[in-house]
Amino acid sequence: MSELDALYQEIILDHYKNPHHAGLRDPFEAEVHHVNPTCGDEVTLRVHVADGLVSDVSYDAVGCSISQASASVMADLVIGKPVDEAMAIHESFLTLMQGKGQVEPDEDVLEDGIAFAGVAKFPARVKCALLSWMAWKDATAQSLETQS
Amino acid sequence: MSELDALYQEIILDHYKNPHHAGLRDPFEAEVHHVNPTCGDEVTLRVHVADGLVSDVSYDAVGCSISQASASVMADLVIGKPVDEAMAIHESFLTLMQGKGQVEPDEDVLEDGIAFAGVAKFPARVKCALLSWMAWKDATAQSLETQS
Amino acid sequence: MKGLLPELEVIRKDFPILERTVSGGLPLIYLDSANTSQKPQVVIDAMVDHLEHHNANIARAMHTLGAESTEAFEAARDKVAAFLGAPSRDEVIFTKNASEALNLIAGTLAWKGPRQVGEGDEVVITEMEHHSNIVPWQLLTERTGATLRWFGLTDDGQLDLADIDTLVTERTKVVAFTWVSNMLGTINPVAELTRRAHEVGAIVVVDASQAAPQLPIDLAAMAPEERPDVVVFTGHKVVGPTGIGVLWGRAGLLGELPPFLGGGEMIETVRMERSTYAPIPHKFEAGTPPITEAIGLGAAVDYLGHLGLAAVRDHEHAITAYALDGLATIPGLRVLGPLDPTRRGGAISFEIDGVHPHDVAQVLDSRGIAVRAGHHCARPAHARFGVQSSTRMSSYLYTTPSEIDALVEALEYTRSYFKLD
Amino acid sequence: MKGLLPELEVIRKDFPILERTVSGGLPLIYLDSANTSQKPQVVIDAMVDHLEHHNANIARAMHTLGAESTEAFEAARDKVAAFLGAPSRDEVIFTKNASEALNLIAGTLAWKGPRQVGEGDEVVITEMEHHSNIVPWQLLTERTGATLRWFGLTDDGQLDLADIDTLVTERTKVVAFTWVSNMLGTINPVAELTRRAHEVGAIVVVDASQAAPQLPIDLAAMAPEERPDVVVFTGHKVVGPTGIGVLWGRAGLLGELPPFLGGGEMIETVRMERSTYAPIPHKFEAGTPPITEAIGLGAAVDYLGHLGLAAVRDHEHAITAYALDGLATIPGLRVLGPLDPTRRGGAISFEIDGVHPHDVAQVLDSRGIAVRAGHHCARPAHARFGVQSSTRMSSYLYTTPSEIDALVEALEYTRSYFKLD
Ligand SMILES: Cc1ncc(COP(=O)(O)O)c(C=O)c1O
Ligand SMILES: Cc1ncc(COP(=O)(O)O)c(C=O)c1O
Repeated sequence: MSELDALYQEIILDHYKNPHHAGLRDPFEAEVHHVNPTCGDEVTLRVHVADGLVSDVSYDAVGCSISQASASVMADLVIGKPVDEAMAIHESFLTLMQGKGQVEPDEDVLEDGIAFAGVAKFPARVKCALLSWMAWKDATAQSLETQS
Repeated sequence: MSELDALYQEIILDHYKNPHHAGLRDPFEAEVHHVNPTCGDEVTLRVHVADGLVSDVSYDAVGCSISQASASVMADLVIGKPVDEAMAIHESFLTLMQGKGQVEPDEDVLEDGIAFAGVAKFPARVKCALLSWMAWKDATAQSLETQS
Repeated sequence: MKGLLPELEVIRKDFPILERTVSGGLPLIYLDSANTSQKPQVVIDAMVDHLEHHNANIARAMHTLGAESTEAFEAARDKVAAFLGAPSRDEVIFTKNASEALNLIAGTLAWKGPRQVGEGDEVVITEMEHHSNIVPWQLLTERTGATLRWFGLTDDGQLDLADIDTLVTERTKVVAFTWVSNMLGTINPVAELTRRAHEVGAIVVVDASQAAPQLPIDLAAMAPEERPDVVVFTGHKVVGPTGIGVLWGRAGLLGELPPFLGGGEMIETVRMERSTYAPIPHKFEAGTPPITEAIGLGAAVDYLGHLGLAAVRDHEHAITAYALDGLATIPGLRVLGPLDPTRRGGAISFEIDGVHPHDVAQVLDSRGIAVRAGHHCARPAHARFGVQSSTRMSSYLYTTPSEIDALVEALEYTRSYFKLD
Repeated sequence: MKGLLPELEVIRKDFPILERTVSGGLPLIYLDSANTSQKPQVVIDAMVDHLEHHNANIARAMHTLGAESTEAFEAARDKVAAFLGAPSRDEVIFTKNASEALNLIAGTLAWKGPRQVGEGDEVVITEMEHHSNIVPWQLLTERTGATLRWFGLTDDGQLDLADIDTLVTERTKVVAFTWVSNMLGTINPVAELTRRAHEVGAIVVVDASQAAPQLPIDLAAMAPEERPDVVVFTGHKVVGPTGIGVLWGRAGLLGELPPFLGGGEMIETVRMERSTYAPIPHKFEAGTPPITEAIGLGAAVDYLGHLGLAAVRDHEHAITAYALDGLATIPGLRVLGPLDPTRRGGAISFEIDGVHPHDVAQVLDSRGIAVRAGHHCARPAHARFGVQSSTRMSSYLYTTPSEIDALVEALEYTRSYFKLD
């Protein structure tokens, strides 16, 4: 497989064309707006936490295939999970992205997220893949603060 | 003659040890203070112009042999001369200094000043040689303004 | 093709990086010159020669190396002055880049002096500026209570001068605009805008970061009322090194401005209580300047002067025209900015329906083609055209028609890669 | 001689300029390293390799060259962070020199924010500062109505700390001082001064321009109350290139400061009405940074790290001790500054009765020896010792004892040249 094909896995292009959980929804405790200053990609993202669970993640994102697909996969992975477990998934995705292509992804944890393994070899695209994940972490932290 | 000896001509060292016209005197129309920011050399200089003549130039200077000797030679050359002629001598000294060692000095005009021909080959020292001349020009221009 | 630089293949040999391959052996096709230009060997050699044989601090040093270094540094100032046709070489100030040069002006206008900007005053910029010609003016106006206003853009990417008389008024203290847009390619009417600004007593600051690489500039030849008060550009876009920029300013204006950065070299005398400052250019060059970089820039403008800026401009026009024709063949491709190649610079931003600019740039990169994707530090201009980002190709004096062919072919491939047909 | 760097002759081979001859064939004896240091081949090669093979703009570029360039630039930041033992690599800001770094702090303190300096506030500096650590504070205090105060000096060239409790009070917002004096060689008590300043809530700015080349620095290892808030140094004095300086600042403080220069790279989002800014380090790096220069600096601090800063310091001590002994043999020579070699840096300023420093430097230059004459950008310290200017010799890691012998001999010759015996 060429590096390009490794980057643009079918799974990524599918999520890009049909993003899951897109759009902004109520209820939510925190809404954040993150941008990638290099290219201007943006995401507005809301998190609803209830009873220690990530009950909902909704978002409105403008950006490239990698950043859009990443938001979709992220929402799939964390919605309905206990906050702790979702944070662990975030950690695991971050490790994959910062691994310069040397980290083996764990499909049991990352599911469709393993398709991003090829992105780690393109330093300029790592930020794209992480944009919505960082926004989610930020919003979740804020949600927890609101509640305490 | 070595370049060093060409720089430190006997005439220069004599003027350095026994500067002519040194000290600040009355009367004067203008007093200026010039510094060489690179090295901190300073000169305070007064000019008295009367009847179109440079009647007196007096100064208080701190600096290297070149800058001290130059002040002494300058005072010798311009005191008692018509302002126009003194300005022409100034021009001629300036041309010598900026000539990178390619300009032949005119002894009839510059008298002891020709000893500075060697300085023109040392770009860093040209500023030393010009310090008091520039101060004199400035003060003379101010004197003339005061009178008009 | 008419207008290309003669002996283009020989010129290309001057640029060592063009021998490079990328993406597993493909030749490099560098179409990102509006971002930064590549460097000819002669610029690199000038820097190396300085570092290996003449390195010393300038002005302050009294020894042989110091004299050599100072002479080389000041000779670079002369070369830059000649490159701009500057009325006086002392009006050429070395900064670290164009951004610092713009901040130097905007920053000093905040402080006491005959030009101080304050409440009730207005600064006028345009919607097509690079962030480096927006943010300094936002900081100035926010901090002083002045008002920031701007020219909008027409649909074909020109400045909308319809409101000029309501925008530029006696309240206007500064009019700042780019000579050539780094996103749209638009060439702005410098003489006309400057004349109008001068009528109301405003100072005119022109960002020539994209003009200096590709247009002949002759400040001394301009009518004084049409000559800007400040012109800035950046070394790395004119085949020179990073770490160096240029501010040319009218001596009278520079004399009126208070100091920008304080420190060594910019002083006359320092006492603990108070200091006095050196005349220009040194007044605005605090600390050890970018010496090696100035020397590299001197070699760079010499190199451009040797080719001839008029010839470089013609080359850019020819390549740009050829590229516009090629891009027009791609389905769903829209160019942002003027379409007449003779009235624009060599940066061409575009979007392709259905593929995000990042993804375009990525596919091109896999074919060895370097372009830029994003907002190119011109987010407001993108917003004006309703887009988040774009892909930009930018040619320079070393660009060949066959590189443009490769770009067009790669864009076709991109569309098919993303299954757009 | 004890303490010299092992294999000094091999080290000298790393510096191409040391092969040079001057003044008609004499070997160069470079004793002006406190002014600027010479560059090893590995630094020059790193810059050339970048220019010939990887040149591209950083961050903004999405292509292979852009990725390589960005990686090399950010790796340089990591290297500098390691060199300083910085608690976080994001606290390392690249500037154009030490002077800009000091102006960055002084300049931003003038504007709205939790640290803003205003009337009634005081800034404390010292009488031994380089002009670059005086003038920025004069500008800040003059412009904001704050008051500038300073530590005086003792006769043996130490800071006079007797008044510390009347100088550093609750009114004090900033205490700024040099770690090592570039004129007197004095090493100042950073920990003690910082602790006291922190007790009153002041921020501490340390000018490490002369310390970084010759002392091991480990910020993370300092006790937080003794760790300065800001430490700056300049690339060209640590065997790196011109055009680059470093500001390390505590993240918390840098977060509180408003932006310095506005433009590309330092933004988060730009709208015409208003912009938001990127987090550090980018917040303070407007425009295209000195990319090649950062890469050269990275190679430079790697080179120093490889020699070991402790070994460099020991070398400097050994050479300085030897030089002080040699200078003591010259009739009429007076050293300005501390005489204990283990408690000072390697810059030795002196005067010789009856010969002006310029004339000393000139005669030395005719013998191939490069020293500095003048006020070394420390005019107030000269005034304190009642002198207009001085001659300064400054050694570095490539200086040999026999070069010091040559200096001493040339000083004797100078005295006889001016007929002082
Ligand atoms: C103690 C000290 N501070 C600041 C500076 C200024 O460094 P730069 O000129 O590189 O800004 C120097 C050197 O000139 C110095 O010795
Ligand atoms: C039009 C324009 N202005 C200003 C700049 C800023 O130049 P620099 O990043 O070198 O400061 C650029 C390039 O980035 C530009 O294209």
